[in-house]
Amino acid sequence: MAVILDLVVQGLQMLLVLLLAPLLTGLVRKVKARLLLRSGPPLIQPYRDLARLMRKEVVLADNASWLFRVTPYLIFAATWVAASLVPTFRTGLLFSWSADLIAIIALLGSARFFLALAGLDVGTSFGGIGSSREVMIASLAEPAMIMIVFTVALIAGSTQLSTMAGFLVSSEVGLRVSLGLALVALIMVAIAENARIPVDNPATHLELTMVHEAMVLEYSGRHLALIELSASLKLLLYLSLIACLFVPWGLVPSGAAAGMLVIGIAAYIGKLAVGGSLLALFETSIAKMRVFRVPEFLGAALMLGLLATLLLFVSRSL
Amino acid sequence: MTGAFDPLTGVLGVPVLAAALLVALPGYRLTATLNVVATFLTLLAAISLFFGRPQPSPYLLVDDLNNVFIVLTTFVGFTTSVFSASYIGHELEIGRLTPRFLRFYHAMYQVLMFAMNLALVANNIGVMWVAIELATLTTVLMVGIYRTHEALEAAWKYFILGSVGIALALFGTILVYMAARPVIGEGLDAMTWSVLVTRADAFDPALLNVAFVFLLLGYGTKVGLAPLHAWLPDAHAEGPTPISAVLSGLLLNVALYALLRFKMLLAVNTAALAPGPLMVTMGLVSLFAAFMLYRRRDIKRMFAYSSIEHMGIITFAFGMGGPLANFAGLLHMTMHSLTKSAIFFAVGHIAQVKGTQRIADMGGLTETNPVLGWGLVLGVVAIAGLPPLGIFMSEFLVVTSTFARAPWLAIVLVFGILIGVAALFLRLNAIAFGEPRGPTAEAKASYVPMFAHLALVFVAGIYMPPALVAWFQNVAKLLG
Amino acid sequence: MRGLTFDVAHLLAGSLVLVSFLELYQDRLYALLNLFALHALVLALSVAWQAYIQDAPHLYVTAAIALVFKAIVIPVSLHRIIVRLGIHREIEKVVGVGPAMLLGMGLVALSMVVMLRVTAEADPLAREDLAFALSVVLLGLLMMVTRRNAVSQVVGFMSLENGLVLAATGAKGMPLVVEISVAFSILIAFIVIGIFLFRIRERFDTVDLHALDRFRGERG
Amino acid sequence: MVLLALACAAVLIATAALALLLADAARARVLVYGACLAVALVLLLIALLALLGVSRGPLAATLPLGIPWLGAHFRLDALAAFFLAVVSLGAAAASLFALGYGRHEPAPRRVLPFYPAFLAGMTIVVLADDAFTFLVSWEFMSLSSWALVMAHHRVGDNIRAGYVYLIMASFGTLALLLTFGLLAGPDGGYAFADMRGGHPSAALAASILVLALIGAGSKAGLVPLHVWLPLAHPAAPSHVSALMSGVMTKVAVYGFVRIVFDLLGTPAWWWSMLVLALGGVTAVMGVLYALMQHDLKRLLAYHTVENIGIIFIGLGLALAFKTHGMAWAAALALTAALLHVFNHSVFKSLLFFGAGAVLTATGERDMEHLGGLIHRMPQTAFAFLVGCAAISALPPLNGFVSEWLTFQAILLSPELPSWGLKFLVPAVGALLALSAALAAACFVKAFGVSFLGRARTPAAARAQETDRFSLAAMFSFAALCLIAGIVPGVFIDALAPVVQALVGDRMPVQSGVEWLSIVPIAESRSSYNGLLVFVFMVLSGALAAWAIHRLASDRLRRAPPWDCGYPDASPATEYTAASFAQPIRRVFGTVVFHAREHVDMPRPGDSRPARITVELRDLVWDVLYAPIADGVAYAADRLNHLQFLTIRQFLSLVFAALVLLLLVLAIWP
Repeated sequence: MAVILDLVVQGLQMLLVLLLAPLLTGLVRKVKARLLLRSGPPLIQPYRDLARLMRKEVVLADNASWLFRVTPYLIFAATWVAASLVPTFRTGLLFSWSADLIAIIALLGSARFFLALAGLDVGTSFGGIGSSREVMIASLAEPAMIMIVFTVALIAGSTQLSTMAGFLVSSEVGLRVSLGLALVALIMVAIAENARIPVDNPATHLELTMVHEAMVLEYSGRHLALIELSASLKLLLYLSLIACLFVPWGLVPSGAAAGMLVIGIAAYIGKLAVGGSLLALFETSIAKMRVFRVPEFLGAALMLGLLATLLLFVSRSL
Repeated sequence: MTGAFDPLTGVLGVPVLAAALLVALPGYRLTATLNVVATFLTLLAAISLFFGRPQPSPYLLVDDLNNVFIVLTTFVGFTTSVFSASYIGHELEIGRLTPRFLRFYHAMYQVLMFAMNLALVANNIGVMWVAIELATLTTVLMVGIYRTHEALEAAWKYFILGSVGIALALFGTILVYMAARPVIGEGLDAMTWSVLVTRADAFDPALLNVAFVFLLLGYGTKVGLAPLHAWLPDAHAEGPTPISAVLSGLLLNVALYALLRFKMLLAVNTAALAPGPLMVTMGLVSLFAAFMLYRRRDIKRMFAYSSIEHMGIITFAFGMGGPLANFAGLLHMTMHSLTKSAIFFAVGHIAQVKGTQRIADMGGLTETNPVLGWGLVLGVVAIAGLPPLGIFMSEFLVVTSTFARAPWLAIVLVFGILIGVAALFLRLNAIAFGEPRGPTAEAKASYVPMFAHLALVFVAGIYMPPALVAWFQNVAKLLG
Repeated sequence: MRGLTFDVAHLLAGSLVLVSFLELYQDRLYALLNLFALHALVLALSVAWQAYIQDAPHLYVTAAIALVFKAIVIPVSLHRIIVRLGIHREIEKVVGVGPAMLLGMGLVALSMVVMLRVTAEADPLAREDLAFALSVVLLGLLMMVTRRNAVSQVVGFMSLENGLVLAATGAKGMPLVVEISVAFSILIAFIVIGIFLFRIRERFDTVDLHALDRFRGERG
Repeated sequence: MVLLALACAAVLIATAALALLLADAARARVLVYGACLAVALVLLLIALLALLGVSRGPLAATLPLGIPWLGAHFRLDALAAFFLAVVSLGAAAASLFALGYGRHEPAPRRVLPFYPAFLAGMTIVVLADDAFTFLVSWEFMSLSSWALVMAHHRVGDNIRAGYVYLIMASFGTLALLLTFGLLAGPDGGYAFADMRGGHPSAALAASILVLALIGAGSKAGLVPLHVWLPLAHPAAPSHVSALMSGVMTKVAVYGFVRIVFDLLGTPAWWWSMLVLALGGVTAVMGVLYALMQHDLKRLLAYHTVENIGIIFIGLGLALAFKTHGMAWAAALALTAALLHVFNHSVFKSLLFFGAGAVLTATGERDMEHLGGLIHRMPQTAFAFLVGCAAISALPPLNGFVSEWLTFQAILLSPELPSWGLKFLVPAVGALLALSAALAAACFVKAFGVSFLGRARTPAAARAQETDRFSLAAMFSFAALCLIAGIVPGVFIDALAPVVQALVGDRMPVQSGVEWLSIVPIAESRSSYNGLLVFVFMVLSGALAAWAIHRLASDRLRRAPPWDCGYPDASPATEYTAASFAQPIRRVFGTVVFHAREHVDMPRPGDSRPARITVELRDLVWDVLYAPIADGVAYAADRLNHLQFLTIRQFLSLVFAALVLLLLVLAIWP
């Protein structure tokens, strides 16, 4: 019985993230538009776009290889699996132990790996620009992320997201400098990873500034739809990661009554809404930086993460 | 006595007879064959020593120490004569040697064999001294045999330095006698090994010290220890290659053997100064002949310097003393003479194929003459002390046993070895690999001697016959 | 008697050292050769004396060799060479007389120190003899080192060898002394012949060893 | 058992001798490599049996060889068995690959005899149980691989590669010689059994550890002793490169583990910091070097350096935990290191096979001349891709597992009492993460530039798929990458006896855990399940594909690439390896390599092409090796004058020596 419930919950979560992701993207766009005093597209616009793209035929470059066609599905699968393993509204998901936080990050890493390859596949110069910049960003973002994981994991004594959330929600944590540092670092990394301003501009097609968009330049139709969807999933994932690590309140502990789940879901959606709006606010209030400023930005994140960890080691020993 | 008298007469008599014959007989083929046969007979006689040793007579002695060296000497002498047969043939063709000199050459070769064997079996320090002087003079004549300016110069240099060495060694010998006389009494006994060793503990230590200093320098000149080595490279480079092989492979050993004999005396006499430090110092100094390898342009001269380096290692080992190091030293002597002579065989053929000794004019040998080239590579690998060949075992024992006792010495030693290895392979790459240079005619020669030596070295690196081990360990004890 | 024998032996040995010093000082070839002849003469005397006091007749042979071969044959032939090579001028030295002398003094002192460490029960005669012999050897070597000219180097070598013979004969009852002295005479003969050879085949215009060292392998 | 293994080695040597005789014969290739394959498989079986502890017969033997009074000792304990398994697995695959690859060998005489000898050397090293046998086989291994490096001695600067390799190898061997000298003591207890008995003092243990680090590290390629590796590994024929990179470096690791964890007692804790720091530096430096390379095989060689760094990080952690008596944590770290040893041997061999296939198909090692190979050689491309993903530590492949375990071990380090480690370990963790991310970047470059895009040269355009033997070798290892990635528990349990023997504890048994997931310490702390992740990804990907193709469209049209509207047919406009690495070079290279870019931009109207040249400097070489070389050269020049003195000057040398010695006597007490 319990197993059945767990299965249901796990399924629910997978469905939930999949459905919420485009909405979040839509929300961010809407809020940005409003902040710029435009009416902006409706919230469900992303769904429409996806549907349209799905129905369109794929226009494939002549020399695109099988890798180019497989990649969208790979990326989608990896991102979706990752997203569905992050506790969103309930800890202790059935399969949460099949991959801890490090593994989740690695999953996103493999998604990026293949996307970067796809960018090189057609052999156009823009694809090259995109992937080379992407890997440069990733080469700094990933260590920063690992450092953040260290910090939180050392506090929670685990890299298991459910355990972490469970520990962090408990009162014994208290306020810690390293947690603050980790939060700032995590936000910076999240911005970089999701190709948001100031690191990258999801809306632009101005060649010299774009990173992510340049990689997927050659994609069209359902492939493009999958990539867009995975991008929204990734954004969602990072928001819910921040939520479950730093604002874990409202997370329903495992084995709670089914009724509680509604509250949990509501709380989760609320967090997403707030997070999305904050992101929009941030994006409208800052200008995009040059590509070669990005390393400094991420280097700062890395340093913050390392600092947080070291502080932790020291405070642990005192 | 009489029953066991035969082997020694063989070892000493055959060369004398052969020399007499060779002076008389004309004709290249005949003399060369006779030379081979004579050395072979000597070898047989020497081998028979393994089975029956004669009682020590006042003049002659065979014991664990020299038994091995006698066989080694006669063996290398035999293989070298085989090599020399083909080598000299080529020299005749290109007219570097006239038949007259050839006759002289073969006779001298036998005299040299006789002298070295005599030096080894002598039970009397005076006789030993005479024998070594004789060996020196013969080699001087053979080094100069090409009559070129360089050859004569090398011979002259060898001659002068050698004579001084001989003089010093003689003084040392006299001093030993002086030290022995009060104990043993006047006369022959005071110069006889088997007696000296037993009574050496009562000798006057101060006299022994002075004696050892002179002997170290005197015979050390023959060994080629730096800074007494000057004659060695040129003598190797300018003489006929068989002589270079015999010099490096045997004569250096014989001189060192003499040195060891005297070291035994000091080892017995506790009051005398420990010869160790002196030998260790000279060994290390010679070891850095390795630096001289880098700038060599002449292939034979290069390997001559490598001989100096190895003599340094051996002297170092004996200087360190102790069962392990002494064993290693003895092993290293044997292995080095086999390997180095093999290398000189290869070098001789190479020089004949390429028509020069300049390293710059050789190259890609493993392409053009695979057998010769790989033979040289194997030889250099062996001489560089890389396993699984024999020299590695001795170097292993020396370094490990030293490092536990005197770390810094061992580290210096290791660096010396490394520098030598680096230099050797720097040159080897130029000779054996890369684009072929120079004439590439196939050498018409028998590679049997070379590969016979290398095979022995290879086997010894993996398996050593217990009898040999027993002898070496026995001697190692005596050496203290 | 004992005292007398000792004194005479001592005198002769000492005078040998003295002659070596004279050689070291002398830098004219002719004079040098004459000095060497004297050196050999003194040696012969001292050997003969040893033969007498040790009543070892075979030593007379050695003395005879020294007298005939070293004191007469060699100097004469070297004279010939010098004449033929036309090098009877001054012989340039590496170090001046003064320093050479000082060095020689130092060497004699050194050999004394070394030898007197020998415990006394080795009979004093032998000790003294050895000390002198050692200094003669060292002086001879010093001479070889400080002269450039082949002939004077040969002289140096021969006086070195005289020192050896002195030591050998001083060693009471040492066997093979004769043989050894013979062997050495052969050695010297070789050297002299060598000089002859180099002269005869017109390869070196002078016996100055610089000429021999023109190549020294691999130069150029 | 061990005798059987030795017999196999003997067979290998016999094969070498045979190959010497008939290397020119037509079938020699098949004969030699076939024999090697068979023997390697037998060895693998032996190793596995011994490792799983179900072996028959004695596990130790002594032959009357080597040092006479000592004999040659051999022993097949768990550690030896594990490394023997690694060696023989790599050997088997390489031989299989070579069955096809060897056909393109221009000089079989220079390869066939040495290849089996090389295998025999590595086999005997792991079996050896006394110092002499160990060193002999160790150097024999180096020597035979040197001969293989010199196989194509007329190509490029292979001679220099071989030279540097040999010198560094001798250097390492001499360092190990000193190590054993210390371990054995003055009376020469050369058998490992005797060494285990002795308990060296702290200072002695420290120097032993440092010497072992130098000796084994120089063979494994630890920075700064790595210089020979990227020269020598690419120079050899590709199947040998695979062995050298994938297996021989592991033998070096074996040497280090054997000496430090087995023979040496427990050194003072701070020496683990040295190992850790070196490991971290090596990992990052290695991958940065690799990113700057355009030569495919050299890039792979530099990645070996990186992975060696990762392994030594694990070993350093294990040492740190062990010295603090935290056996359970040490077990985790050591398991991680050993698992990475296995994983790296698998995917690095796979990658070198791929590089070899490309080399034979196109004759090119320079990535700038490749491109588009995925169309011409799809199977090779696929296998190579798997290898790239595995070495980039992407789940669900095997590379990720070992790095994940290492991270878990790092997360245990706050328990360490000593301060130095508290500060060092997180930094090392950051370095590890950095190297992992950079590795991914580097292999995007490697695969993307050489296999994707459009062919940059006719050679690349004409490439043909490689032969079936090579493909078999590659695909079997690709499969192994996946299996080791999704069921790591099996491998961890197999390693348990080794770890137990070395640090006295083991990781929890994994076979019991449900769903085949791995739990290093406790379920609540961390767990990973490659199988489930794999299944999930396959399912969701398939689901998406099915749903879209069913419910939406599956139409597809080929067209020229869009490329923002101005497509250019010329492959010259493709991103090159250099341009791909440029951002990272700007970020790291300016510091690490003093990277300088010189742009030569012609004036307007000038038809001359613009040029950008990048100048990199290898600081390790400049700082460490160049001075030594100069010093030796200087000394050689100075001393060389001794050759040219006059006879009189030589005489004065003798004279001086004599006087000196007499003076010594005079002042002798």
